[in-house]
Amino acid sequence: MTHAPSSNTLGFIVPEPAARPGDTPDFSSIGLKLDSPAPRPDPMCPASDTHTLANSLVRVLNDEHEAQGEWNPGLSAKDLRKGLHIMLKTRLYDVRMFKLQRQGKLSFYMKSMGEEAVAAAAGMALRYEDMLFPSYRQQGLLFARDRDMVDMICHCLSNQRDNLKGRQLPVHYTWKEGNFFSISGNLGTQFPQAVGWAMASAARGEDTVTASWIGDGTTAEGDFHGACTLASVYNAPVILNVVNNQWAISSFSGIAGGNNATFAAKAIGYGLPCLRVDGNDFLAVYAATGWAAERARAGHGATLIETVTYRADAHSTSDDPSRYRPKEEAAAWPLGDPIERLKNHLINLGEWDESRHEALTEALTKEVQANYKKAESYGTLREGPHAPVSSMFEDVYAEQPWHLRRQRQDLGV
Amino acid sequence: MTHAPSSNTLGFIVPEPAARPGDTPDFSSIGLKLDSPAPRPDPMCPASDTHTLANSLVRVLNDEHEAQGEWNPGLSAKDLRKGLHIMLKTRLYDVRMFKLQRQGKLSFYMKSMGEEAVAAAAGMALRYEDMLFPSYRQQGLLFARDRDMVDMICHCLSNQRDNLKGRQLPVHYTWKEGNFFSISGNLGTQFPQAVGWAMASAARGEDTVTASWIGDGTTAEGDFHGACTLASVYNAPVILNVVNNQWAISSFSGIAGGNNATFAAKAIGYGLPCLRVDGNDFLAVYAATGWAAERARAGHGATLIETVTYRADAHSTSDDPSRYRPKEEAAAWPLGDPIERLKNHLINLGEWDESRHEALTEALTKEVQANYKKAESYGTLREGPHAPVSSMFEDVYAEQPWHLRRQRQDLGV
Amino acid sequence: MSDSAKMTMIQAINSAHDVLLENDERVCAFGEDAGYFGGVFGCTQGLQEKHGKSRVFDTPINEAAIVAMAIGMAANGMRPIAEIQFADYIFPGFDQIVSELSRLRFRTAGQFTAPLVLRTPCGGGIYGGQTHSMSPESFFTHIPGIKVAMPSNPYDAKGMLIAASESEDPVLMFEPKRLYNGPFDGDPHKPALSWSKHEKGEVPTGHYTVPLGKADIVRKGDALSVVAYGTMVHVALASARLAGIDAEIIDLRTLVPYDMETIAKSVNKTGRCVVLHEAPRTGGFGAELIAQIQEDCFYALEAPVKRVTGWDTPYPHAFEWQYFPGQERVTRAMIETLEA
Amino acid sequence: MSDSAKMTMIQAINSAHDVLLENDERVCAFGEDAGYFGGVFGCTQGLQEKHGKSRVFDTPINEAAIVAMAIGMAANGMRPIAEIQFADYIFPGFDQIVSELSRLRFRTAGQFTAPLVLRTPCGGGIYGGQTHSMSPESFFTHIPGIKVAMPSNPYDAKGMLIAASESEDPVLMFEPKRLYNGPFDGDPHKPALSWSKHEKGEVPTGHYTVPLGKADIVRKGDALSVVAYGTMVHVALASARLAGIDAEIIDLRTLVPYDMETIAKSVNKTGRCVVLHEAPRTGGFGAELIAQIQEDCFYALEAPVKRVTGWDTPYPHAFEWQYFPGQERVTRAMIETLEA
Ligand SMILES: Cc1ncc(C[n+]2csc(CCOP(=O)(O)OP(=O)(O)O)c2C)c(N)n1
Ligand SMILES: Cc1ncc(C[n+]2csc(CCOP(=O)(O)OP(=O)(O)O)c2C)c(N)n1
Ligand SMILES: [Mg+2]
Ligand SMILES: [Mg+2]
Repeated sequence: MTHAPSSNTLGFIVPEPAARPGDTPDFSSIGLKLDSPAPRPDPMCPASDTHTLANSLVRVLNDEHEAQGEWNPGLSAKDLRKGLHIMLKTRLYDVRMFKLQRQGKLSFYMKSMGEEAVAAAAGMALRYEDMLFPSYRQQGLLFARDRDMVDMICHCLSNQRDNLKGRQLPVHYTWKEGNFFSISGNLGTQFPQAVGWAMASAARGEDTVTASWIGDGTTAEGDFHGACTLASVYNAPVILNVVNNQWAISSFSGIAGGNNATFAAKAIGYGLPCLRVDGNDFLAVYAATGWAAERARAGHGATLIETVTYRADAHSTSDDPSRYRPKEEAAAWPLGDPIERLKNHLINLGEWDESRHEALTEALTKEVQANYKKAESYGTLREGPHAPVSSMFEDVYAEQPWHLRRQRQDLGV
Repeated sequence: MTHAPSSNTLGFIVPEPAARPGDTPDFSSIGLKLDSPAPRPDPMCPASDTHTLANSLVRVLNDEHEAQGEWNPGLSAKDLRKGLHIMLKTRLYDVRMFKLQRQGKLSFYMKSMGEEAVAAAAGMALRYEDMLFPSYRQQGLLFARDRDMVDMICHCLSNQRDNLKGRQLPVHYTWKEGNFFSISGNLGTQFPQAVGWAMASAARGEDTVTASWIGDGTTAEGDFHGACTLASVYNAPVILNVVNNQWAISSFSGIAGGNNATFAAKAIGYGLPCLRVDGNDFLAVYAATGWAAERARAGHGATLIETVTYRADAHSTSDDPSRYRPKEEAAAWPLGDPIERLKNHLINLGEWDESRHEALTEALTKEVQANYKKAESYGTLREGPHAPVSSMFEDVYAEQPWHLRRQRQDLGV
Repeated sequence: MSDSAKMTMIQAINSAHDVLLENDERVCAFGEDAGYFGGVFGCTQGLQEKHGKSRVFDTPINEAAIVAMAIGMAANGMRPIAEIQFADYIFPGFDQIVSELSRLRFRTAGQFTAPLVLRTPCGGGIYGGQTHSMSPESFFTHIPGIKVAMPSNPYDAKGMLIAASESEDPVLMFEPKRLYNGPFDGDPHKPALSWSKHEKGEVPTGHYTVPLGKADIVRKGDALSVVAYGTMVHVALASARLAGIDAEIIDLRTLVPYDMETIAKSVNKTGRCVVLHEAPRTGGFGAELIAQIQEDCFYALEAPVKRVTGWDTPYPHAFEWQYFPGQERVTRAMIETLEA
Repeated sequence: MSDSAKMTMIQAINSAHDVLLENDERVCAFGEDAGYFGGVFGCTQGLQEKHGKSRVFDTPINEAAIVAMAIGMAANGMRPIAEIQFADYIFPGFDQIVSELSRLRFRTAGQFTAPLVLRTPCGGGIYGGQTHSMSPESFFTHIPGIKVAMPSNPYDAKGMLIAASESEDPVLMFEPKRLYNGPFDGDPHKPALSWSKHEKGEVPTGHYTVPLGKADIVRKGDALSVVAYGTMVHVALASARLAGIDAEIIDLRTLVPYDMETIAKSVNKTGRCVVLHEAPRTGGFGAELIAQIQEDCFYALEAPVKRVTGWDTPYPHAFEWQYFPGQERVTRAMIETLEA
């Protein structure tokens, strides 16, 4: 994928995606080698043994929906169905919440449509004690850890049951009991923090692992570099995931440098091992996460994982992707849809069928609806009730200093 | 060089240099492959063709002081003598200035002893119109461009002839006429600025090249990553030099990640070409700089060059290296001394001899002394004269706003 | 005389870019999503298509690199206008601003300069939560070497942006995003107003400037002075009108260097003053204004100068209107100052 | 009662680390050159050898990563004390401080907190030029959620550092490097003084705390109040003594939250006040103090509150003593305030 820039005229280059609105989607340039499956090195191997994987793709599910190759984690049908369940729940939850935002019930929402496998599979491959530092597009981790959906919605509604007391934008979950850190609106900041967390775990001799996720666009931030440097230098037990869903907001991965090298290849300069994974292949993400976790848990340090996927819907409720990319691009994405692929795999195995799928879809749709109704009974952003207004002055410091007390009094609360 | 960390106990690792004060110097771990000379790819090659060079070493001068191999730039004896002259001048200037700081004439000083080839060779390989964004250890660039030494010393003395009006620490030169940008005390900040400068040159269709230098320790800063990202994305005509002199202040290159990958290897993740160069080999640095300049000038974008060298003296006049590394380390450095090597090469060629060398040394020593005397006649930091005190309130803005005028009046100047 | 048209603040900013790009080939504009898409608020929409990809383009998501690239370009003869997508995200670029941009002219004794504009939407009122609502201007007013501005309407926004780009100094322009599509007087329950009915929504289509460093007295009055900028100008106007207070309201427009002459003249006349901003109180720019006002107008002051500001907390999503210093608090402060 | 010894400020800070590392296994200390070498000023010297490499260690040169690592560690139960080599170099970490460290408790409703200390040498007086002389405290006093402190002597430095590390809040501690080896009263021509002859150079060797948020009246007086912190405390003391002014001098010690009670009591008594800092004037912390003083003590004030500060320029290498707000300027401001 690395190549000499084609221009030899002067002037700088501003990379352009292969297709803009009106064009035919074209993924020929993104360098997916689907035919030659990546080998699976020993998880304790030297980092350099993984570096050829930077330009290949870890896959388990082939185009015939069969699980194959060295990376096949050999999950039970039960676990496969659980994965499907989590992904489908994520999607249906997203669909509903997005709609509710359109109806004015939430101020804002972000879906993870098309990339549900990234969070669902990692969530299942990690232990519950493992610490998660996600970005705003891994809500699937919460479902993988069975977080109460009503609590999640209450957060998104900023109502009186919101465990963040109305302080955060929707989708910016925090859930300490679930070992799920606070999602920041600031891109990339959590990546080096995750390394610090992992170092503290290691210092205590715990064998827990910390995992963090950022997007392709966010790899350009300085904090990405800081995280990789810390992780490499201190050999921290952390999994650094780059979710390459091809787009930032309106800018494609080439604006982050993705035309000139894979995101996985960034590991090489830190001497970190890397895996580049079919992010729409639940089994591949599961296997890669497991590989990195096993390595980290054994004291062999960090791994950088690039999950190659596609953001199939808008960036957020504030976005209109049809203004910068072809509408048909999602359908043309060569790695398919993660839910369809796992579903077809289960059907292939004789462990699932269309009617069960329909029934599950219906049940989950109802579950989401019922949970929303329940959550709404605790209030909404516009109507309340919220946490008491005076709570706005709390938790700035452990104890309220005089100036905040004065300000609270000034507001009369 | 990339390897799996050897520990498999828990706890994080804090890398240690091979030798501390009292130990025998040991450079066996730094992975210098001196025997297998690096091949020279075509300067217009795909970036990936250079990536194996990340783990080798571009050398021209062998241990017998012969110029050999594909990278030999074939310089004339005159140019070789010029190179030697620049390096020797740099060293003797440094020695004298350091001493003067010890005598209280300057507030601060930084030498580039042991790594003079880095700046001297690059300075000669680039065109005068090419723009330089150096760090504080490339004073050789100024000599390569024949800057008036009296002006340089006047700056270091902050006297009335200081072209920076006493505003900057010694060594933090600026010299616009020489296409030499302002040296910042803040590490790494100039690296992405250099890319912006290069983009502006390119936008105007100029074929000038911009070059910047940072240290091994500084590669850890976010700005390093920003610079590489910009340079890659926009295909900017810039040469990004990492001067790996093995040490930051008291921390060795391993604290910047240098134990796990070479600094040249960082290019791979950006899809940039890289060269890893024997930084004490004048001819190798010259050739590598020329390669990158030719590539950039032709519109093929940026190159990352790691020059492997050794900081043979203290970090600055505020530092005492014997507290953190063996005193004998410089002498044990496997790549020798850049001046000695070029000198011996010239002697080998029959173009130089010991007595000419001695004469040059003496002449330059006198030149430095005479220049210092002359510079001192314009004042010193402690005694003055300086720029007028009122100049302190100038150049904050293009025009002095009311509040600075008031402040100036308040000071009575 | 040039033609004029009704413009929103977004359109006015867009038009300023357009005029600048048209008139001066050194001008270029960039930022995250600022190229093909034209910015998440549309401030650069259509400009890439019109002026070309090397003039208006997308950047990687790295605010430090954006500022640094702009510095390098500006030092090398260009006139970059860089957009930081939200003011809340300017901080990765803070070091480049404090340590580099602001000092380049000084530390090089004028050999190198970086005449560039950084513009960024700031402020609350759109339920953006704590990461899309900040008013961080005060962090920048303490940096010698940069100018800091915040327009409150389309006319000023365009004129000030052109002035900023033509200035030899680096200028940081904060754009109150709540004003982008219409004036906002602090009452979230009223239907949104439109710039088309506001006199400052009438904007010349061509080139003009609104000078940096000059405040604008947007309402004459004798009872007390109100110093405000950005959204708070509109809140002040509405509060004074509704409460029937004879306030003189000063739209500061430029924070560094601020127009102390206009402020002092007003305060010396009225003897009373209230200072407003949306940013948190402690260490906010209001403190600077008050420190200078009490120094320069001490003997004219009949009451302490009050500040009405955001609270010393992050901007809380659910308590947007309890956080925002709205009409009720502004009116109360004016009355207390009058009665003190 | 614990023993005490003569200590410089460096030794006192070192001793605070030592006590903390000894008492609490959650404490660790790191920074650029802070491990094996013990810091460029020696504040952590000998501690790696004594407490081990996983407790006291070197970091890569990336201030953002240093802060972020500290946040992650603190959130995960440790008590990091991170050194930023010079306050001038804290800005690459500014985003992690503003956007992350300061808000973690708030945005998680207390689920996660980051009780950590960032400490960094600040201020001029050592010919460090513009990049080793800054007093950037005011950038941080505008950040809700962090405490900001600046001790002026060894006793306070140790006691405050221990208090900071034991606090549940993140604390940013600025250490005036000009005070590291001895008190400095603003007169560069006098031979350097030593802490060993200063009463605050007598420091308990064991554990004790100096509470954050409490100012110290270092000199009682009735004619006017002087509010200062860091090096300026010593300049104020010398100026008052030499000019024979009956000044009450307050060493603020903690800037956020500042001890307004002590300040107001003093100003209400004296009716006159001067505020000092080494940082540039515009938007400096003095502005905050004055804004609050004039609000709380308006009717007691007999003269405007003056500021004596650094100028609104970078710290110029050759004009160290023209920049530094020394005795002459401080004395003049006191006299003008007395005569106003
Ligand atoms: C520091 C910072 N800069 C800019 C933004 C605005 N922003 C929010 S999401 C986004 C795009 C992120 O793209 P990517 O990293 O690919 O993640 P994805 O949304 O695709 O999951 C941008 C620019 C931000 N939140 N924080
Ligand atoms: C942002 C920043 N952080 C820290 C410092 C302090 N500092 C000055 S030089 C230096 C070491 C730099 O090492 P390296 O990059 O290897 O360059 P070298 O001195 O070896 O040429 C440090 C930490 C600084 N100047 N700027
Ligand atoms: Mg993305
Ligand atoms: Mg070095």
